[in-house]
Amino acid sequence: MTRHIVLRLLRAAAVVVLVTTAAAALPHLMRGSPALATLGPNATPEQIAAFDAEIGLDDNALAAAWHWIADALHGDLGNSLANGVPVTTELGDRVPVTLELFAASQLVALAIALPVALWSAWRPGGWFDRLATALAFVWLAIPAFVLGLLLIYVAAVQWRILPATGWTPFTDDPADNLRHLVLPALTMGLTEAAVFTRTLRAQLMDTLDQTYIDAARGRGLGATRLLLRRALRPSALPLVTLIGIGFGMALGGSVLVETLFAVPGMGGLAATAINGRDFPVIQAIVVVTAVGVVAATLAVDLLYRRIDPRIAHDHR
Amino acid sequence: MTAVLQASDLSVVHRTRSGPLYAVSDVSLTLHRSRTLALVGESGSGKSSIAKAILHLPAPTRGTVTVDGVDLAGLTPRALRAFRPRVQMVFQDPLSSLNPRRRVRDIVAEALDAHPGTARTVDREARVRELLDAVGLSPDTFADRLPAQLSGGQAQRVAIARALAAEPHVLIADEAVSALDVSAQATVLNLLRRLTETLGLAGLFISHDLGVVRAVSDDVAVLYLGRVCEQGPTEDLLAAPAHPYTAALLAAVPEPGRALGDGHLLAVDPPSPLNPPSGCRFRTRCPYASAVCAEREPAMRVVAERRAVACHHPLPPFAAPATDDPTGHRPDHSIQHED
Amino acid sequence: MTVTTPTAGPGAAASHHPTPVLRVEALDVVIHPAHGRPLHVLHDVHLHIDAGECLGVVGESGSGKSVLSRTILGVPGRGTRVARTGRVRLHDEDILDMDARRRAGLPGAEIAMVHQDPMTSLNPVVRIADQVTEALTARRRLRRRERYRTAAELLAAVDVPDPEGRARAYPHELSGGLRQRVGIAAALAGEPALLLADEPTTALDVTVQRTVLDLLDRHRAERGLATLLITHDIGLLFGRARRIAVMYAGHIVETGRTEDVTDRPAHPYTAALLRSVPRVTGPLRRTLPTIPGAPPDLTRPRTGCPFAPRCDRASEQCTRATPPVHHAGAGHTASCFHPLSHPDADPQGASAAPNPAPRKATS
Amino acid sequence: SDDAVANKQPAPAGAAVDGGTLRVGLDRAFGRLDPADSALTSQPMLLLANSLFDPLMVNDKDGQVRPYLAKSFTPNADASSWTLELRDGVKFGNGRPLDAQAVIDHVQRLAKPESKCPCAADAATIAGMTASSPTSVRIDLKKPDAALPNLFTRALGYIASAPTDSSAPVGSGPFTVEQSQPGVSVTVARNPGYWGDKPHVDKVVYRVLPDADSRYQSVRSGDVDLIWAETPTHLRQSNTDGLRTATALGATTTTLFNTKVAPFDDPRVRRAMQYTIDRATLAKVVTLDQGKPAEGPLVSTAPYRSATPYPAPDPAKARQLLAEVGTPVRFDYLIPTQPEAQQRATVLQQMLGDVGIHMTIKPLDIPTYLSNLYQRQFQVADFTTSALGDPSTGLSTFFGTGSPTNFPGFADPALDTALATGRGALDPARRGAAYADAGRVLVQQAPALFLTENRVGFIAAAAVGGLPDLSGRSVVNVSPAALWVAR
Amino acid sequence: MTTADPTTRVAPASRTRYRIGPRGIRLASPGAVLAASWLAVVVLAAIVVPMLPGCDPLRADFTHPSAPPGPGHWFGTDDTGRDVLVRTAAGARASFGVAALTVSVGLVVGGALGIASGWFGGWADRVIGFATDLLMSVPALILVMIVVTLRGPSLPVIGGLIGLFTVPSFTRVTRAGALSLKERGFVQAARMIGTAPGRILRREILPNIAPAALSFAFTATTAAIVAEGALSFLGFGLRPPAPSWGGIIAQGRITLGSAPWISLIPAGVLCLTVLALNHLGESLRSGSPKESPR
Ligand SMILES: Nc1ncnc2c1ncn2[C@@H]1O[C@H](COP(=O)(O)OP(=O)(O)OP(=O)(O)O)[C@@H](O)[C@H]1O
Ligand SMILES: Nc1ncnc2c1ncn2[C@@H]1O[C@H](COP(=O)(O)OP(=O)(O)OP(=O)(O)O)[C@@H](O)[C@H]1O
Ligand SMILES: [Mg+2]
Ligand SMILES: [Mg+2]
Repeated sequence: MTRHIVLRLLRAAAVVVLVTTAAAALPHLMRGSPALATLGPNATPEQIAAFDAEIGLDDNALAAAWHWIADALHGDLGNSLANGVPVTTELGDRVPVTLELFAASQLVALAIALPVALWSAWRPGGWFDRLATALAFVWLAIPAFVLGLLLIYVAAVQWRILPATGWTPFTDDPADNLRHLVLPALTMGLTEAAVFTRTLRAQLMDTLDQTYIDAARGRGLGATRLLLRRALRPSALPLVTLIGIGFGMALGGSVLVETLFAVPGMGGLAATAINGRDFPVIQAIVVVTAVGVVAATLAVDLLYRRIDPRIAHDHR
Repeated sequence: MTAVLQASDLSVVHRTRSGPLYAVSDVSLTLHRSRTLALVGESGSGKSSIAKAILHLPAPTRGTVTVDGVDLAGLTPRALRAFRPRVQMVFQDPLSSLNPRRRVRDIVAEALDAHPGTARTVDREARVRELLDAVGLSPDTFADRLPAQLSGGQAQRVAIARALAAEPHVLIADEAVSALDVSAQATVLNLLRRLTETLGLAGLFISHDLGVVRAVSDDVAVLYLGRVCEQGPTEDLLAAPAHPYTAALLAAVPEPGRALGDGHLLAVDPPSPLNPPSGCRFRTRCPYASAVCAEREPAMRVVAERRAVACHHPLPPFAAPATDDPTGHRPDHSIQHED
Repeated sequence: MTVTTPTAGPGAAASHHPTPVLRVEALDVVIHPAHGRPLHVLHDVHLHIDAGECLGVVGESGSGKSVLSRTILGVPGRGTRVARTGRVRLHDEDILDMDARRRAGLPGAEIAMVHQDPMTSLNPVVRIADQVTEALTARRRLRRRERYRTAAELLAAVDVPDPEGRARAYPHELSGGLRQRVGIAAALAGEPALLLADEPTTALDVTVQRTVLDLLDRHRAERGLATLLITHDIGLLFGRARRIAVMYAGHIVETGRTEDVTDRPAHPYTAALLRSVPRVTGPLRRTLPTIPGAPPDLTRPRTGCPFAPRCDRASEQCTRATPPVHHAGAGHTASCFHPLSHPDADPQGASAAPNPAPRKATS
Repeated sequence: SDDAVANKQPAPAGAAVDGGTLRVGLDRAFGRLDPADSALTSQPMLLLANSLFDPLMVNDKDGQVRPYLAKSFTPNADASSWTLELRDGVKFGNGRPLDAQAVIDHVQRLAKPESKCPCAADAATIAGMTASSPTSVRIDLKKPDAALPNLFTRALGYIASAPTDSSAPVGSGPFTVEQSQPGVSVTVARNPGYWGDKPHVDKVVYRVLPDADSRYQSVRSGDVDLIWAETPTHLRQSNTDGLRTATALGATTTTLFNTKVAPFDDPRVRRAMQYTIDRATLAKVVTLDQGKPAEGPLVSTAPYRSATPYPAPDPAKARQLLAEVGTPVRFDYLIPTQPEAQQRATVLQQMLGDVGIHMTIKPLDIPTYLSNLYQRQFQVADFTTSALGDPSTGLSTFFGTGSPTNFPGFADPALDTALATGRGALDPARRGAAYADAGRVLVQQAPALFLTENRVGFIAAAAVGGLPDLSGRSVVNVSPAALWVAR
Repeated sequence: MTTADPTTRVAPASRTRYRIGPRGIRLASPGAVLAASWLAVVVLAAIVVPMLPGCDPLRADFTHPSAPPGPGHWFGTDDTGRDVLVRTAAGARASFGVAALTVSVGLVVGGALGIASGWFGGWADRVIGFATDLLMSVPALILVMIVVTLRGPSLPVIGGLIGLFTVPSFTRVTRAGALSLKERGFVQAARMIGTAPGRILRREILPNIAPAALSFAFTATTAAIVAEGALSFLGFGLRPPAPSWGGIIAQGRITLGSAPWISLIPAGVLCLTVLALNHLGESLRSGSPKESPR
């Protein structure tokens, strides 16, 4: 068990180191001169050299990565090229926004997916199941960017009930924060709801076909208790994985939704940084996301053991 | 009697997360032409592991397997592939052992197609018909069917035909009938029996069902936690088991018109193979276990003609000489357990 | 067709209680699966079980044993529609057209089931205590401590060592034999009157099988449980079931006291079944008698005796007309035009059709 | 077509309202709030810059450069030395006086390479600065420059007091920073010690909304009061959506040739393309009639502009020129990834294709595009600029021999002479004549094609008042202090 | 790019899930027929329409910008007067091009890795597992955006990269298949007969893994189309003169209020295509008879 966790941690660390190295190599990938593009045609050779040093272009990628990691361990992720703000400050501002958005979207997705999947799987082939499956299918076919557009158009422009863009931090004005949260969270959540529903339904169908469900029914357990207490937990693993990986990826932000709704989260930062070749910020985002995914994977792994005691048993 | 296959001191160790699992320990078997040896034991006793070790799929952790005098371990991968047809196996689950996407004809002909250019491939179609006939399936009806269109007994017969197509010298059947209904089981058992006799195959028949074993095998080896605990000709062994475990197995077999025997076990379940008991592995369930059983592992001992047993306290009439038990303790075989 | 019931069978009445715990009359079940054609799975099934009695039902795979027990329990398979006719009486009350709420209250309380595979019939992520007490918690809330205490008692009653510890365990931490005991404890928890045991030992080793069956016997005797013991291994019923019903393709083709049926089978199918079982005792048969052909396709409608196509005694009428009931002895009947006769058969059963000349020689 | 786009002008009925918050949607992220950062003093961001800093000089209604923070800016006879008079008593937000020394410090700070200010090149034309009195600075130039005040309308002119540590410089503007999250938003509040008129609103919140459409939807749905806009569709649609606009012809779209590479080193090829392109169609299709065809290098509202006879489309002439050249013309057309640029390129592609010129569109993201442009790694490029509103700086930056931003690599002695004359002449008539000469050369030699003048500016909610009429201006420069919100 | 992914499961319950019957996909269901017809129409249009005379997707009719759907321009024209129908058909080319490349990369690389990892186990499995871990921990969309800005957008870059990020999913699907097949009797039987590994792969493994992999390929196709659309929408996708659906939708959205057909028609086509692909993938997975008629 501990051995297993230690091995997982080592593997996770290796992943992070490799991703960091790859991220450090990014400036080397660029065509033309990053320095010229940023500094303009009047830049002096000294300015260019200083710039190259700042983004690690003067070194090979390995050495740059090493320096980056060494600095990162001291809590220094460098400064943004765009505004000179320390990247850590920038991330500190953005991560909470992105996490709030992620949490809200997952709530939306789960609030839809759980009841729908449970009802669908309980009576497979019934009218509700067929309707829900068909809807999920159609829903799944609507990309987030189309959905977001429509939501803005309908809710913000036509009905004017919700703001189209922008963000108010929760600490400033909770009510306004919620108003700004609704549309982006719906866009993300509704798209995921379809995926969640399908995943959970498929797994529930599997579970409900198991003898132990029949056995519990044979002991008089009613449908609600059967579904919630007996079937949901063994069916939860794929969903937990989805949410877990989603959480890790969420640290990188949803570029699309955040751009569309001008949410000042990590995704918006990523888009701006990429557009502006703000390499220190890009690198930090990539690495932070990788760390997030790796950590989420570990957490999911541990959660698995709580959900399904057999797994813990196998690895003991 | 000619020995076709000789397995010596086979040991199989599975690596698990909880440490090495000794599935098979020092098992030696000899298979003879036209004779069938049955391997009997509880679930998890290592029956399938022995079969796989013999087939070198993969090779055993220790021990050697020689077929027709050739040591399989000494063969190059290519030579091993060419040699493989000599030993064939039929699996427990008839349906999952047939590729659901291929027709019966192609499944049976696989051995012919896999080694093109050898003598076997003379006339594919004729050979397929011949094989299907041999297992009692009408070629016209069955050659073009897919596995999903076969019943369990038919599928098992197709699997046997596929094995026969390789012209094996040894045929292993791993629980080949335990998934079948009695009527289909009888058909397959008859078929196996007939084939070993008419084709002169050496058979290894793996089963947990003593009734079935009696119907097909000439000899029996009883396996307990990866070790052979008793061996002998089927009829003799079933008539007078020497090992308490064999006796318990036999006593537990329910049969119409037969009162259940009084053989009983101390513990219901076998111990974990990850952590087998010291000395005699059976002692935790053995009603006759004594101090010596915990200390020393009983060696395989010949107790009668072609009968061997590994027990410190074999049942009468095979009771061990007193020297075998340094404590001088005689287990009381007459104790009756009230269950 | 009528199968002997205590009231219908002359001379049988005295040996039974006036109202059996379970009485199944003329039960027909047709399954309409989500895809594919409907299957006529049970045909005109009659049986009854008294309190404290064990009825063995034996038949090959697909003969409808599980459907029978599911129908009685009232838990049909998901995703299929099931059409039933006939009557299933529990203590003289028809549970097929009982009001749905009351019907839903029966499983676990009045009727309980032990499943075939202890590995799959326990929920891997739920502690033993919670599963064992399901029959109780389905009806009223039990506090955690109470649950564990009750569970430990129930487990102790089925000889599980260290019941308190096992109550906290998860199924995978138990061996196969223990798991099946847990299954039995869970079935007994609601103190049912009727226990349905659907192949309770098929997945177990013979040594374990014996102890589990002994346990069932003990509880049947102690609690006066009516038990339906389903198996495909006829030998297993010997000495355990008082009476046997032999099923073939959804029909009960023969029923009677266990010794009568095994010693003097009247139906050719029963006889063939008994012959093809390989035995550890008795004369050594190197070639086992077999039954040619395969069981019928349940999706196809058919007339006459279902076994006729495979039967070596079949005559032409067997495929056309429903076979009559042959009384082979006290409470021993078979549905057959050409039953096997035995010299010591009960003369009272001789009223049935005489043995015709066999069409083929018996193998 | 000018009438069609008349600025919907003022204002909510009644007088200016004081108080409240103005919410503005900016089109790009701001970096440091430092005039040295080119992003802050780009045209769309001047609204933000103006809240924190006061420019010394400003482009006024008629396009003329007039003093704003400065009291006066006067040249000597040959424009080689200028005297800047400052207002008395102006203080930075941090309380330090905005005096002559502060101006000198500011210019010197921006001239240093560390400032990374593109204005460093401008600053380099200054030979020396002396504070002749606390409110007076003398600026000596290396070369006479009659257009020097122009340089003080943007970065160099936004006098800021830079602290010694790394925190942001402080200006003397009507507002001071209250809260800032770079790349997201900045809130500014009234500067109590402001020297000028008190701003109407208490606060301005600037939000970064880079996506043009989101930005437009935001003003439409009332999330913000004012946005920067340059998308023709939005400008046109705003009329029907009950929004108001304040725009100027602030951007010229051009096509730059790399005159150093074949076949564009041949003026005939360039002229052939000049004859091919139908600017009226471009204006109609791409700018949706919101802009107008360019009639020469200078924007129509630019000072000293005299109409240049720009050739009318004549495909026959173009074919003839191409026939003279002989070799078929195929090239890559470098464009930045903005929808309008792509649309423009597609239209050009079709027009050029009709006379047998094969053009491949090569869209690049902006940094790569700029880097290619700077390194002259292109054949022909799409280029949009707001600098052509000012003749002196605009023309010499882009076409003067040896200028680092002379992307075409164009070198023409006649042009240089005309530009030098214009730059050195304080007399408006002489200056006008010189720039007319320059214009003629540029049209003749065609190192670049001038396509359309586009409308850029602000779209505002109906409640916003105080938006000036920008239609006569060549640079969009609005102070937030003048705006109010009726709520 | 969270493609609905086949998550590791504990119970071996899905062993017989993905299989197609003897006669391939059962196209009997009207839904599947409809889906297949729709795809056929779109693919045909993508191939044929841009080649028809007068159907140059880049050719603008400057006199009719933003014309609503009607005769002449069935789906209307965009803001430069280009025919929306023709452009949608041309956009299908780009979108399908990306999807095809994505799925090829995913299927070939992921399939090979998955089979190798499942079949060989041990070190191969661990190394491949690590590599997929690595890929999965990288924020895919962000990385594609970065590479696109650094290397420029092109079909190989975008398709290849999206494909790269579908590799782990394909690996997982095929690995699970190979792992369970390895233990299946018929594969063991083939090894026992001495069948050469290549032949086992061809005859026994691939045909049985293919349905699952192909079914997932449909999902991956839709994911690729949507991902490319999102990239285009953000300005990091394929660019003119070869716009993809995402690009066309993004371009038309500024006129959503005044000329909604410019983005809504391609958006509708995109949604329908994704729907059709999903449906076919699903039929492939579930429309097939179970292996054993129990
Ligand atoms: N691949 C494996 N990895 C780890 N342990 C294994 C593996 N295969 C078998 N074992 C273990 O080895 C022991 C012997 O297994 P084997 O399959 O040989 O038993 P068996 O006698 O064939 O049982 P059964 O009657 O259930 O088929 C068991 O404890 C089993 O759990
Ligand atoms: N839910 C269902 N859908 C379709 N067919 C079913 C269903 N349940 C049972 N059947 C069919 O009904 C017949 C009887 O099934 P049943 O499970 O009762 O057989 P059984 O006697 O219990 O067999 P076994 O010994 O294999 O358990 C079989 O042919 C089976 O395929
Ligand atoms: Mg086995
Ligand atoms: Mg059953």
